[in-house]
Amino acid sequence: MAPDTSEANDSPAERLLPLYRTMARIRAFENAAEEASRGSVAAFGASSDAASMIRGPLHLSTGQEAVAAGICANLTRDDYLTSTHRGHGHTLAKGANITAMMCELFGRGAGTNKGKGGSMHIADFAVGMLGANGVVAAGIPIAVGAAHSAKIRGSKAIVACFFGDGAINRGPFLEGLNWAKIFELPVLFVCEDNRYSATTATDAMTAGDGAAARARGIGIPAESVDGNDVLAVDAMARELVARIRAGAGPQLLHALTYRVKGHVSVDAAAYRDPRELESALEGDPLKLAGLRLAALGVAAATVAKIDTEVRNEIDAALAAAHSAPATEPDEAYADVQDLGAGQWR
Amino acid sequence: MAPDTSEANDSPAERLLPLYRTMARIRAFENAAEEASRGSVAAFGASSDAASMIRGPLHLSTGQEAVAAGICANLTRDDYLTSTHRGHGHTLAKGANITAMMCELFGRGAGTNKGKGGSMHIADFAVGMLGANGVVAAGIPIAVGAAHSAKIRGSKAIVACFFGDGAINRGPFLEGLNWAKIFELPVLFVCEDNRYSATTATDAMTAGDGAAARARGIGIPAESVDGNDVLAVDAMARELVARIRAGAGPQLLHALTYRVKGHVSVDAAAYRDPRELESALEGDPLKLAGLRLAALGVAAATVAKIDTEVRNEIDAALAAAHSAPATEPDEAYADVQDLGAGQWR
Amino acid sequence: MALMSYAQAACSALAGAMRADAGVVALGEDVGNGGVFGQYRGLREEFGASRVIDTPISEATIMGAAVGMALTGLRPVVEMRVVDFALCAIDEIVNQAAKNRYMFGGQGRVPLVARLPIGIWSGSAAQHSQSLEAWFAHIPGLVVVTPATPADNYALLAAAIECGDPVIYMEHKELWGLEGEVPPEPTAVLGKARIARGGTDLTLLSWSGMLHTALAAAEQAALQGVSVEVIDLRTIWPWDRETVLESASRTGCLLVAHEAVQAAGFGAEIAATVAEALGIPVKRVGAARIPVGYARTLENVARISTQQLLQELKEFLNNRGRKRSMR
Amino acid sequence: MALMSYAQAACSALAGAMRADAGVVALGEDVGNGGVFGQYRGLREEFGASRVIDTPISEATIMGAAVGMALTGLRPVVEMRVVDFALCAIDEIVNQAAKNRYMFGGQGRVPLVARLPIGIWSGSAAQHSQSLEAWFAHIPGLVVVTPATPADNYALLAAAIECGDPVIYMEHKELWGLEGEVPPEPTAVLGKARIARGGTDLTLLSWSGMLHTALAAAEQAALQGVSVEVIDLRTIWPWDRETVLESASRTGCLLVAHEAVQAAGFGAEIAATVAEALGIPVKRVGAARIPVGYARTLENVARISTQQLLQELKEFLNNRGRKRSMR
Ligand SMILES: Cc1ncc(C[n+]2csc(CCOP(=O)(O)OP(=O)(O)O)c2C)c(N)n1
Ligand SMILES: Cc1ncc(C[n+]2csc(CCOP(=O)(O)OP(=O)(O)O)c2C)c(N)n1
Ligand SMILES: [Mg+2]
Ligand SMILES: [Mg+2]
Repeated sequence: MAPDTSEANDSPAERLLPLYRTMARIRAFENAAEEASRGSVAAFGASSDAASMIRGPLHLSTGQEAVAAGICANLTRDDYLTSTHRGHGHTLAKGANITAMMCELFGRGAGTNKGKGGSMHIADFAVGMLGANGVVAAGIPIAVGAAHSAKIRGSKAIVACFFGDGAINRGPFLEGLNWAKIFELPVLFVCEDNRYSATTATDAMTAGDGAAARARGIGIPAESVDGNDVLAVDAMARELVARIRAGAGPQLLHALTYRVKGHVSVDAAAYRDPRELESALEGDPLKLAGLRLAALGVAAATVAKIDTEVRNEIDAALAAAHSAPATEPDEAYADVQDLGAGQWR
Repeated sequence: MAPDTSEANDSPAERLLPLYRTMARIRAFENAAEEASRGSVAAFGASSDAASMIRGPLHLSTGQEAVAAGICANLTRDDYLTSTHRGHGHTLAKGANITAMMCELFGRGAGTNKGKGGSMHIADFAVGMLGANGVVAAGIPIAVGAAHSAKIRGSKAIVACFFGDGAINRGPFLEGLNWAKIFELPVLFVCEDNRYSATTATDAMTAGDGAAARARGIGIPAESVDGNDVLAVDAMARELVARIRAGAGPQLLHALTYRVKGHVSVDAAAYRDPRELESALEGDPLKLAGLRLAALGVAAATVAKIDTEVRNEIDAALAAAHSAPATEPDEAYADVQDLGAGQWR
Repeated sequence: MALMSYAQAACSALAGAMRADAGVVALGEDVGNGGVFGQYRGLREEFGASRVIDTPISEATIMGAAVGMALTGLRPVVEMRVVDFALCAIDEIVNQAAKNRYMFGGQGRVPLVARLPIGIWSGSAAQHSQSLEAWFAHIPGLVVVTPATPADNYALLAAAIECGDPVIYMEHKELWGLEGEVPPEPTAVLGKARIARGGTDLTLLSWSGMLHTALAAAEQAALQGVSVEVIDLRTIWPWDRETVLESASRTGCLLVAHEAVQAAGFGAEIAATVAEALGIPVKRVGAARIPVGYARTLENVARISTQQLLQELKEFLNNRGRKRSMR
Repeated sequence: MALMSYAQAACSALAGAMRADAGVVALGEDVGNGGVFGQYRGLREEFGASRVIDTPISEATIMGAAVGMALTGLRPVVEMRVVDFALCAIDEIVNQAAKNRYMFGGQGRVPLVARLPIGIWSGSAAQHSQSLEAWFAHIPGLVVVTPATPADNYALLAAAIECGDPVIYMEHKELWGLEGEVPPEPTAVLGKARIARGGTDLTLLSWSGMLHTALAAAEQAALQGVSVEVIDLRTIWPWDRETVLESASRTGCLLVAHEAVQAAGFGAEIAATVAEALGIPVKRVGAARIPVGYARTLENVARISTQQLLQELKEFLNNRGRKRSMR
């Protein structure tokens, strides 16, 4: 599915419907992946289960869908995107194939990465999605390089660079922003602030006023937005992307949202107050978007139809992933390098 | 020589005289080291000369003396200091022995580091000087750790952390400042801005308004000062150190100065406009301090006496370094590690 | 004697050190909540947040700050979660921690322990599955330790904290849940290997997770009439040459097996040393020089199984003495 | 045929690549002013600041940005000045550049060349004197190259830029001024060693700066009636086993000499491989596992001199065949 191409002057309902669909697809994907990942990894007190279809740490973006949807609705297929360990939503919103993505999580040859990367490294270069990353903040320099390359090559592509609230305490955040600004590169930095870094509330680990204040300290214009309000994210992204395309250089968006699930799917997040989650769920982006659609007079049946289509889509993806063959063992030796291929020991 | 212990309510002349002496000692040390380092390293178009007494890259702080002198006048011997590759001035100002320092540069067993470190790693732990560092910005996390340690141990020591204008573009600058602030550590960050990073004018490589703006973006109070005006540096340092000792947490001082010499002693700095240097020399900190002393009515003979004492001191240090024996080759195997000592291959 | 998991054994050693010495502190991401593998469980409750220090995601500064702490009177234990993330702190480990004492002429000491777990972590793919012990063995100034059992994790972590040198302490990412008896008196010291199983036909040397594969292969070899001596190296640097050379000269041949990529792995150092010293047949079994893939099928190719190890062992034994032909 | 310095040869190769392909760019600190060793001299003047890119002191982002550039159609040549500073960019080299192609299932390629000069740089002490080629040989996905002469620096840098894999290109910190004839047609290819001097009694394998010491030792050995074959390995990974095994099986013994610390150095890999494959006597000569000190006296202890190499070589030759005793 290609990224949304609705026009800026669409009516709010026309704008919101495809955003709602993108979010619903992400939510459905995350829920299905969560289900298939029980026992995926020994951590957070959970033990691993050899029967788990999805293996290893699975970072869900449940509850954060509005950020991915709102940003990517303003990108073209040629634009680039770099992501984090929590990258399913970004990948889907950028237009990757949902079945290939599920196959990747299942370790199938038909996966986006031929089963070589799994959730933490999911990528679809064909739609400009340059990869999730297992190292916090590591996508930032890569994004900056892609933007630098676009500028050198005279391409019109811009880069959306997603990272978490925890990532702004790693060095590459400073280095990457400084670099983007001195070379006036076309990058939209998106700090997807879900308030947690693994088991730790990020606030206590972050000095000053956070991502936007830091960006301004480096000379980069920055805005903040309610990251659960998809129309707000969309509008802000539209504005910032327009500035970037007009040559104004890098911009940063701080989107405040909430990590509904644990750090990884097997993490029960026992370290946080359940009431915090409860109140956060009241601001669930899909719920908010549903209410907004109703308020805008969109028929319930229209929304229900989207929900059904999405359910069918995810069921088909799951079925395909279940029946797809596992990656061939020989693939272990492919895509490593050309020179020296064969000299494996 | 112990750090200056003059009182804050000394008269300006009483305050300035020891600062002048500190600066004069640094200048004399740098000039002597420069002289002894001809042909020290093959770089910047120069070739190396086996006869050079001082070997390898020698980074001179000539013209930047006011920063080291003004800051260290406000530290006690128990306070810590971390430095950069350009660390002679900081080391002297913190109270290290000038002869041991010169011996270090000459590769003598009597050197501060037994000849193991040379200029780039000069250190005197006995006076709290925790080391120059060959890696840009690497002193920042170490400084922060020393401050964290002081806090945990209930020590009253504070840490002065020096770094260059180029260092604020490396990740540890962000990480270290953030860390210092969230733990409210007693660190004075000093950005010694000499406008160059090796052959590159730093300005073009630095987005935004520089060190102070970045610090503020991380929630750290920051001040700027004319780094060639030693009384101004001293006054500002007194203020910031007082804040830190009072528990106000980390502070940053941006001190603007100028790198009078090339990046290393063999670098003729052909990449910069000679007129820039010429005009910078008008603001030479020693010259300014001399004028100020005269204006304050200090007798020329008083200043001349300091100059003579300093000259004698450096002559003695040079003579001692020349005649001191080279580090024993066996020292190559000492101070490496305890466990595994002897298992050298 | 208590039954403990590998993670509990580490907790217990660290708690003991913290009780004995107020200068021992732990710092790193998520240590306050017990560590994501439970390897710090209960410590904040006992020692407080000022000694069990939650940090920002700032690996370079976690390591660098630990150097500053160690220089000024503390004994930090540094949490890096997995060795793969420590790649964000390599300058601080290699240029700062390892060289500090030497380059400053012995003025300071850096008594820190950096926990950098190695190994394939099931389903975690290329960026979370590395075994880089050979890297740190190559760096003067560092001690490198790879405990394979709960008892060793207890004894060796305690010893590492006491050691006074900077120690790269490499637990295995998949052993956290392994249970075993842990005697109250430490049964391992740094730098000393352990003959984990006696044997006469061949010396099989290993460490960390691979030790368990080696023991399983030896078990099966015994059923087939081959007597394999298994050595757990325990400490990668300084490694226990005496024990290894004695065993190898007794059995007459040495096989080194490790989970790390074989090419330029630490097995090369051992095999080369033994070949130099004894001139006996040597052989290594390590991972192919490929990244670890996500799919189970790919991950399995990157692992050394018991069957594979047994197979290599047999071939080696059969060919020994007939190695002068060119391959 | 032109007489060029090692630095000029590199400049010339890079200029040629930049002329041939607009996608080739160079980035790093001080490249605009020609590089502090003159290894980029004249390039900004010819190709402009948008292709000869001065960067902030941001090693992590220099490498990371190069990965992003390489993924999106450029062929970046990355300046790191010395391998020691590249320790600030290890995540980007190891977790990002090396693994990208594999972990994303072959969707992208990372055709970049990272220049990480190795070796002792006179008087520069512990933090500027490391030889870490073994580290990168251990990492799947990387090619590792160590040119020893101007001709090779010309040919191999050009080949590295063309290669398409991420290449760790390790010039030697003290060879910049070395002059030599550089034929216009490249005389070296990646992955192929060179027999730098023929001989019959012993194979002496080396690379980078140590090659010149090896040649000098062979020269002196010849005067004493010993015929030493000297091989320049040139490429550390993939290394040319055929040439090495052929030579070693012909001479009957192999001595590997390198400037890097011997413990876990790449010599271990070669010695282990040769011992495994041929069972002939092997020996390594590498630096002691100590940091490089500043004083000349200390630095000299960390270097392998011609005399020392010659001495080791003789002892090895004399003892060969009598290696079965325990040391
Ligand atoms: C450099 C590095 N350090 C630590 C980790 C372990 N880790 C994985 S995700 C995570 C938390 C990241 O927090 P944030 O950036 O806010 O992203 P979120 O998980 O909230 O999406 C941590 C510490 C890592 N992957 N990389
Ligand atoms: C991490 C790292 N990168 C590069 C270098 C090489 N280098 C040494 S000094 C220097 C310039 C530093 O500039 P600045 O921080 O302003 O200090 P200054 O030399 O002006 O005192 C550079 C690039 C280094 N030592 N460390
Ligand atoms: Mg977060
Ligand atoms: Mg500067």
